[in-house]
Amino acid sequence: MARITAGIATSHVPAVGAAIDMGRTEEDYWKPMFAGYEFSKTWMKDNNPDVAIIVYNDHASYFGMDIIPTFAMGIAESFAICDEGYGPRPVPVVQGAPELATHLAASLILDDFDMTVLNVLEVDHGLTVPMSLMFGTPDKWPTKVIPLAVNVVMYPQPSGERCLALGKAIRDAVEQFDEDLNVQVWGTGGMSHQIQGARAGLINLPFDRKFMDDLVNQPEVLQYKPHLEYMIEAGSEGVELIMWLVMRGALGDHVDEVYRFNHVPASNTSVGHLILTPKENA
Amino acid sequence: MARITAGIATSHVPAVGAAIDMGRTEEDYWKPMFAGYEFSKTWMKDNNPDVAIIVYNDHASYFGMDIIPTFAMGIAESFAICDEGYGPRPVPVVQGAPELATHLAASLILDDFDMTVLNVLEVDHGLTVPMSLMFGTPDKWPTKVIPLAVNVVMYPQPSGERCLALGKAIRDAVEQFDEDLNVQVWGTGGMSHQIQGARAGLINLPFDRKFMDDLVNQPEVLQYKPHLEYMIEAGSEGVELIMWLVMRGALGDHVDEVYRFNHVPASNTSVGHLILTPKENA
Amino acid sequence: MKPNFEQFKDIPGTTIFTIEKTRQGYHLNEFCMSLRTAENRVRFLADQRTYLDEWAMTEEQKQAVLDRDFQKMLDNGGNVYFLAKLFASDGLSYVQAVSTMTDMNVEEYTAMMVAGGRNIEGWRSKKERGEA
Amino acid sequence: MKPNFEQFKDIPGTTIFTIEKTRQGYHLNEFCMSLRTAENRVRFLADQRTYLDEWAMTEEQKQAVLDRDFQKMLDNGGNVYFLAKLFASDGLSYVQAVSTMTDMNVEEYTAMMVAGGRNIEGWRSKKERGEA
Ligand SMILES: [Fe+3]
Ligand SMILES: [Fe+3]
Repeated sequence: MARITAGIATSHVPAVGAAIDMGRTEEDYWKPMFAGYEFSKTWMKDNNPDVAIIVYNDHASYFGMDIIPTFAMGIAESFAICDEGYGPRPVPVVQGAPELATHLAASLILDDFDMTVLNVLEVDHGLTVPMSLMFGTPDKWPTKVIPLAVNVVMYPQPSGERCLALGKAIRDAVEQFDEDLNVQVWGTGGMSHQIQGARAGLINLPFDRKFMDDLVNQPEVLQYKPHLEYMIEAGSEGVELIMWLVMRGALGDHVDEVYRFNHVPASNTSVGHLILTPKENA
Repeated sequence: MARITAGIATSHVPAVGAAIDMGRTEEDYWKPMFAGYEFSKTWMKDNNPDVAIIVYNDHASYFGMDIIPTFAMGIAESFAICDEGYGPRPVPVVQGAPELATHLAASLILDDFDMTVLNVLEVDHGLTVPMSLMFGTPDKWPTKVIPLAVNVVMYPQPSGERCLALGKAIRDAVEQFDEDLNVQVWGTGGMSHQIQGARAGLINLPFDRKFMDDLVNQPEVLQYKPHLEYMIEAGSEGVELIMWLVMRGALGDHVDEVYRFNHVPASNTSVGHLILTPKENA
Repeated sequence: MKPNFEQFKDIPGTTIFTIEKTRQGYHLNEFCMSLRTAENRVRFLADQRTYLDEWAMTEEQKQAVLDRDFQKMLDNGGNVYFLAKLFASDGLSYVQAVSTMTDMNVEEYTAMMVAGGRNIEGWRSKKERGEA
Repeated sequence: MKPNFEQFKDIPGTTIFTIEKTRQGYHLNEFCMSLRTAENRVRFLADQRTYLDEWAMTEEQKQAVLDRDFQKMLDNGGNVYFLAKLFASDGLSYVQAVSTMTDMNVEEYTAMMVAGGRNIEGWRSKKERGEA
């Protein structure tokens, strides 16, 4: 049977993608941030999953105004890279995992998650920047991907409870898949940032650190944090952190913290990163 | 406050729309079927709602293969008529109810229904044929409409429990809307029919009648009927009946049966129709 | 809950359109969707082969379209609501197209429907019918 | 649960993009989405007014685009992820564009970020700031 072997959390700042694509990772501004992912790239080489379920949000790159799904899952063979206005990032096409994805989407609908099923999807920096951070710049991505797009841009976003519950349902569904696969779940976005209005540039490192602590140790408390609190304390775009709850829900009650990294700033954003593994026999 | 004053259930056979559009309603084949809706047209004149929430399914007319939402709600000002291959039906454009619709979609997401929000939607026979049956052929539809599209075409469809629960949440949300509006909920599709394969033409009138009885009197039992049972007993397309459960959930525990009509056939389909009102003080 | 794609296989003369079939039938169904505009219907009917070759369909899917073999289209991932755009382009009604998938001609099929439709007795299970 | 569109109004210098704003900002944001292709970016930059007149935007929305007044675009239903397609067309980074909505220039804004970002103290509530 398939099993979830790890959860990854990471910010998905577009400027980080641009820094990689333009070869600026050694510049003074960027070097400390990329240094924080060196451990992770090595760890990933030793723990490369067959499939990564990447929970992310589209930033008006594929979905526009016409149709706004709360939860959408990509079940296609592959996913092209969006042009977000700068031309598409020069990264490999993302390979899908149609068999696990159809099983997963179907399982979730049967568990009363009202999924939107995508036979076509182009993915933006929300999904590709985490891949670049964890895999570097290979010619071909070393893992297959199931994109899970969450609406975090438009209020109302799905509740914290709903996101944690979705993660738990993903865990159950993966364990019911007959093929023997090593599956990771990635939660992307955050941490504190605000990229609009007179309050732009807001960073709240104490909030970010407490969020990481709670995510590791007591996610059941975190699920009741009102979205208004994220918006006030972590900036209007900080509400992206609810996507980390989906990842956490997929890991079971107790986890080991393999790695943690924090850095301010990347562009307008506080960068946070965790590698978690489900605790054995828990 | 807004309130739900009635529920309408009716089949939405495309040939019925064609018969209306081509002026064939007086032909021997069609006359008895249309006669069954005479009561309803008169009743609607006396009970015209400000807004009808029409639960229907798209038949590969607007949504294709690319994106398949489980539950999608149209919040636009108006909805154009699909070309389903014969040219668009010559009926008026459907007027939306953006204020109630945004309130409703937002409420449902806050209640952990993972809605897809539609700022653009074209509607097909699933929505327009019920309107023609209830309103005849006016120059302008006499009510505003909130389309609620349910995936019933692709397995897995949402469960019966989920559909009934969605109806209940719609009821709660409508009652929390501040404007004083008369709102109906329509459940469309069904009854028994199969339009593909060697078993095409299947009709099961005893099933249809029992379904109507249960829908009126004990919907809480009906919600556990497996979709497989609909497919076997009511034909592969009979599973559309789960949309009637959404309507029923929106009416509260007890209802009065104002009207019932049954007719076989319309094209490949068993036609069923109910008008229900919430029981006072129940 | 684990999806059960096998549960439908005992229903006689019936193809249930599953999420798995959206992968198999993707290009066939998208071709059908393209016939929702009058321009495309005209262009398709004027030169069917050329139009079909614009789609990444299998040869079997294309041949089934050319033959208007709706059962074969179902077998290859088609769904009847998509296929409806094809038979609508031909000016056929649902009854005319649907009846071709049965062992009746359209007159016999229509007569069956007027007489109350296909009786479910004997049509619940392949096993029951000795087909499985 | 009744949606609460008022709850965000006390956050200073912040516009929360709600489902209601998807109605108000529809055409403005769709215009921005159109800039996801190089052809459209070239065409827009060559003659901005003509390109904008192809969209059913309000005059205020069009003028805000011409002025690159991102705050005014937000006030008129714009969302920053849509607006990003506009400032990307101009070759601006997020920091360059975002800083224009603050009372700092880009150097000051960048310096603030490098120093740890905008401190939340004093930025939690309009009431607290005496703005409401
Ligand atoms: Fe993001
Ligand atoms: Fe239907």
